[in-house]
Amino acid sequence: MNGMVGTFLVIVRRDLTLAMRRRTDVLTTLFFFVIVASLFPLGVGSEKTMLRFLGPGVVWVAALLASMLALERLFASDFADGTLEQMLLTPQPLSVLVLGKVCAHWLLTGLPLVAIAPLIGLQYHLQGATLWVMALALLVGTPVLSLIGAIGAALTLGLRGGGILISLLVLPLYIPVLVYGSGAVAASTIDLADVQPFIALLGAFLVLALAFAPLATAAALRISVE
Amino acid sequence: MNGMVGTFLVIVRRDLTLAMRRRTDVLTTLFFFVIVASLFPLGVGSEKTMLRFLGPGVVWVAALLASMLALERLFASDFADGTLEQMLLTPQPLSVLVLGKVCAHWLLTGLPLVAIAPLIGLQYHLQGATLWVMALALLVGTPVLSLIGAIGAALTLGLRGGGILISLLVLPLYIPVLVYGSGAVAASTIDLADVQPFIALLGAFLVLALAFAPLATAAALRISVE
Amino acid sequence: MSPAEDVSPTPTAAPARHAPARLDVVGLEVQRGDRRLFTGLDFSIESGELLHVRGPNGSGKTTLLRALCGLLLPQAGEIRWNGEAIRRLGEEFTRNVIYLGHLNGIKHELTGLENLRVAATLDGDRVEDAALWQALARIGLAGFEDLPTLVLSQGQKKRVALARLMLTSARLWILDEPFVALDTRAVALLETLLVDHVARGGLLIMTTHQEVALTSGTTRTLDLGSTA
Amino acid sequence: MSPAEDVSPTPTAAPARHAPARLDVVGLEVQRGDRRLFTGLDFSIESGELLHVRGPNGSGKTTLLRALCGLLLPQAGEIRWNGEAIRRLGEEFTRNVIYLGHLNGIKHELTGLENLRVAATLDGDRVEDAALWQALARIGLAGFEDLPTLVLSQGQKKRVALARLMLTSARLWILDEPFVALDTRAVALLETLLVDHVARGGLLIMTTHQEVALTSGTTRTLDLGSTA
Amino acid sequence: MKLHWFHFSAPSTFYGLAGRMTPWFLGLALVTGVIALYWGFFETPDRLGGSNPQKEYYRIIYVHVASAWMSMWLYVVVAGWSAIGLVFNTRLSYMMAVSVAPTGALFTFLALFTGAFWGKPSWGTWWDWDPRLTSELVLFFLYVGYLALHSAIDDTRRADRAAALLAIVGLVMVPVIFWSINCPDPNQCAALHQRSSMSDIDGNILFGMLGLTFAFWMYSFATSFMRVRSIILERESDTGWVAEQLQKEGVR
Amino acid sequence: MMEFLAQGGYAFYVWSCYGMAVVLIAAELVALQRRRRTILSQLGRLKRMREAEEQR
Ligand code: HEM
Ligand SMILES: Nc1ncnc2c1ncn2[C@@H]1O[C@H](COP(=O)(O)OP(=O)(O)OP(=O)(O)O)[C@@H](O)[C@H]1O
Ligand SMILES: Nc1ncnc2c1ncn2[C@@H]1O[C@H](COP(=O)(O)OP(=O)(O)OP(=O)(O)O)[C@@H](O)[C@H]1O
Ligand SMILES: [Mg+2]
Ligand SMILES: [Mg+2]
Repeated sequence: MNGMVGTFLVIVRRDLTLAMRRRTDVLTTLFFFVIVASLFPLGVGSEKTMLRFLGPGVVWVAALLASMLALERLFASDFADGTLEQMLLTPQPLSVLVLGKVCAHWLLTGLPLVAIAPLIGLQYHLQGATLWVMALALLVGTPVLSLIGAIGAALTLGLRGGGILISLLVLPLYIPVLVYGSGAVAASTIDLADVQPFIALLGAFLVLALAFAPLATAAALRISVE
Repeated sequence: MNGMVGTFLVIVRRDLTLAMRRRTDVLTTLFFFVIVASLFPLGVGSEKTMLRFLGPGVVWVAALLASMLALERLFASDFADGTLEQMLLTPQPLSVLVLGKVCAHWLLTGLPLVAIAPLIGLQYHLQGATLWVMALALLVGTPVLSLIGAIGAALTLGLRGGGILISLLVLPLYIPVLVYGSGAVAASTIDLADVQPFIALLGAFLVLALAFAPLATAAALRISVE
Repeated sequence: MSPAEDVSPTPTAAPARHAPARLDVVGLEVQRGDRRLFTGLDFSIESGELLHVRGPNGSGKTTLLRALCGLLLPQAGEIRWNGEAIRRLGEEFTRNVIYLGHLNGIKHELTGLENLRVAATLDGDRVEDAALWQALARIGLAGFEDLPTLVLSQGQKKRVALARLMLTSARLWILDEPFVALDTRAVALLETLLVDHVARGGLLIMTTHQEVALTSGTTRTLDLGSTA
Repeated sequence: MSPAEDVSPTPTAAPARHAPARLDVVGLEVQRGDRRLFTGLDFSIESGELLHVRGPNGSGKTTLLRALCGLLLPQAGEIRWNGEAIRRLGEEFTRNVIYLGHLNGIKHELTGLENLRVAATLDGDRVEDAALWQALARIGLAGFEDLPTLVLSQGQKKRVALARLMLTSARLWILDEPFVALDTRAVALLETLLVDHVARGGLLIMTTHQEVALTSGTTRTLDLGSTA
Repeated sequence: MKLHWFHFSAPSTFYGLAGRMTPWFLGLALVTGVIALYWGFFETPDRLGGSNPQKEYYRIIYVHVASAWMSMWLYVVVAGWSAIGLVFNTRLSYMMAVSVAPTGALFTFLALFTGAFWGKPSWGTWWDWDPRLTSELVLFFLYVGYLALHSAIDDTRRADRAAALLAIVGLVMVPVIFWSINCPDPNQCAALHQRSSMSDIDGNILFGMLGLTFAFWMYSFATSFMRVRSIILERESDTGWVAEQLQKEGVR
Repeated sequence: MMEFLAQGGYAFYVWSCYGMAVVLIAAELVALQRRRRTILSQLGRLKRMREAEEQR
């Protein structure tokens, strides 16, 4: 057991180090999120009520896309340079390694989104509590995105055009998170009391994802590395 | 001169063959476009007037993202397997090779978007002329996206996380196309006569891009390959 | 101030003899794409033996090796470690294996030292820094230990990968063309490592197009049918 | 119905003698990362000569070769083709060069035949299909011509890349470890190709860790300082 | 019994079996289809009153509902075969999964198309983000993802197993996805949107719907068998029995 | 009869649905036939190649 935790930490530290060597990776995801979210006012014009109405949906869609694009890199480089096949050959349970990688990945790509989201919200004239609800919803929701996306990333390993193929596989699976995530924010604009069940649902998703996604991902990896 | 046209055609044919070996690549871009466009109603709800207002913006943003993501694959595989450095060593002018690749790339990713866009328009309750204006705007606009994007693709060659890094470099450059492209559609909902100048501007962008983008891309490639 | 100076000429890897073990392959059939590479392949190898898998390009050497360490699921047949199917053993088996293939399995952003540390930790091997430095020094990377491996040359990268051999306590080594891209000095060093491993009662399965003559242990050869 | 059958043992590439040419390197300095690999490097090679660049791993062989064919801009010094700086010659120079590096430069989705055709066309070489089939057959890929190269093994892929040597009319061949991953038969064939090229008055610059003994033309060697 | 199963799970034997069954299924599909449509067009009123009045265009319902239902059922079938494949590592199961999927995608598209063409006259719009429609659209995406993944991988074995895993993950997620679409606001999920009000549908219409659904089902058997036969040939091309088979079929 | 075809003025909607159904089904069947024919011809070619090998 302790061994497992140890392995988990080794992987997390390793991936964080790697990311620090290339800080851009972290920033790019963040900026992508910001840019995409900022494109819409350019596309649809900047009418206040309209934007306020769009806000939650746009932010969530942007988050979906950002975390999905980042996912493409979750295993890609490990696969290309052969470190992944080495991981398959270590005496450690693969799903733990996977969990470690996903965790590191979320810390690097998901967390920053949560932090910056309120600023985006301001762009859409959301105010007060709504902003915090949005941050909270993202905090619970984005890990689910990473966990589910990992499966897609593992399946599309090393395929040409993996990036966009992942989105094809994964985006439909993201829908529940999108619906309840943006739903929560939308609800909060009307009555804060209504928000709670949305968050609860997202929480339930997170627990389930934590339980099953790593196993599925591990299986997918074994298939893909062959 | 004839030699140049010959080279151009060789490259185009080569890349089309490559794509045909993997028809999915074409479809994925297309469906990415469709899926992204379909996500928004799930996020913002399905109120008719709202959607009709959102339509042009969403379609264009989706097109931006789709063509940008596809770009990541423009040079990546050629770089990875060394065919790119071989191209640098052929007696052919590099910018012609580049133009060939971009052209093939647009035929495979841009054109399908133009074709499907009207259907998306229907989902957003756009009617009649508006749909055609949208298709036309995309027809003129998407090649510009490919040409500009190629520069970004060349610059980010072989960098981990290229995909999302490209978007950083390129999306800001896409903004004018986005503005006038969605502007054209929005205008057409009010008065068809107003559309013409938008299209004209997009056309001007296209001409400029055709003239300069390949040169810039070629230069970028020489730097990246070293 | 790397401890690279005090390099002992004697092998640094734990010189303890390996517990005896055997690997049996029965009726192995592997298919790649739609080509059956081999069917009904039987052989076995035990402690202190070297199996040299030979064959022209495309005869299936790499494929076989990947199947042997469990990366690739064979169509039919079984691979047994001490009589137990490796599928069933799972981590119990991989604990005993070290595989170095066409890919080096090192991260370009990490230094040689960090690469080695992570790899060894995951393998569950001893990882005092001294040991790491020493291993890298012996393999001839003294001075390169803390450069990101990105900037190393083809052969230097290969060396970083090979350094693991000096730390692992795995009994079964599976090496796919380990000599590729190495200069003569590195080749010589690697040969001593292999000899030593076999001498200590390890199992060694390797492919190479060079001629190998390991002075100790019994050397068996397995010839895979030509295709090209 | 491939014309692969009627393979003549004689080389199929245009057997015409090459026009004389010379490559001069003056005061070349190349820096990688922050390491100066070599400074003030001078040498020249002319028709009918083979330059064997030797050196331990990491001594800068690949780097030098890439600089020579213009892929990499040197910090200082100049490379002259028949007295003209290659920078200024541009396509005029690349027309005369064929470079095969650590990467094979073939597309996995295309068949060996298609790969060869595209490459030759871009090089501006003769491309009757017969010639292509014949080249592939000679290099020992008969029967694999129209498989996607993805499914070929390490060595088979390498062979596809090498097949270009039989079609090109380039005078300057720059080969980085061409023998890697080839089985003995392929190695022998490649050697005859190289001998033949030099004999026809071509220039050949190559690196390899194996020993090369080409029976014709003058063989010079350039030793790059050890680093490891 | 068990033996019997493994006998037929061998591609070589199944190839023949599938070949013999195909015409029967095709015939059955044709007959039931014709009967169902005749009934649906001539034994039913031209206009519907009642809870939701409809004009002649309600006759789209036969093809519409039949295809919608098949689209969903076939996805379950694909996932089922995939699961069997992953568990027992039987090549045939993967082949079946792969050969059912395209037909499923076809029906999904048909459901969307007919739905749209029904929506126009009855709702006055080609498309509405009605939950049922959206669900169908998502299902279409799931099919496309499955097919895209499978065809993006060249090594058939990896393709089979990867796609299989995806299909299963998809099947697990489908209820959640559809639920979230049907009930975007957990505070008021009691009132689900327009359920298919099968109850108040005229029996003859129901007969037509069910008849055509059955026809489509038989059709999907036939097509998947035809497809699996080609796949078997492609993959077993280098085996002896294929050679004999070719002799039998007199291939030159 | 005409009146049947007219479907009370909704002919376009009704028949384009059934039309699409027919088209799709026909297309699939044709595609399947073609796929089978191509694989068979390929196998035939392979067979002949092998026989040619055995001649020599
Ligand atoms: C593009 C997708 C779809 C569209 C545009 C669409 C549209 C329609 C329309 C306009 C009706 C007429 C009945 C009414 O107005 O209430 C209808 C009925 C019906 N649809 Fe759909 N539909 C679609 C997808 C589906 C799906 C996925 C199902 C799943 C089974 C489905 C099942 C039914 C059923 C059972 C009816 C019978 C009439 C009723 O019970 O209300 N449809 N649909
Ligand atoms: N992913 C794949 N899909 C289909 N076929 C493959 C795949 N990988 C390898 N093959 C086939 O398997 C055969 C054996 O490949 P393998 O790499 O094992 O050969 P090898 O003995 O290692 O050759 P080399 O000495 O060149 O490394 C090759 O001829 C190739 O055609
Ligand atoms: N991209 C790079 N950035 C920084 N330094 C580099 C880079 N590539 C190579 N180097 C350095 O240049 C040196 C020479 O590399 P090069 O690949 O030319 O060696 P080599 O002679 O080809 O070795 P080998 O025989 O292993 O191929 C290496 O020691 C490495 O440290
Ligand atoms: Mg190999
Ligand atoms: Mg080198």
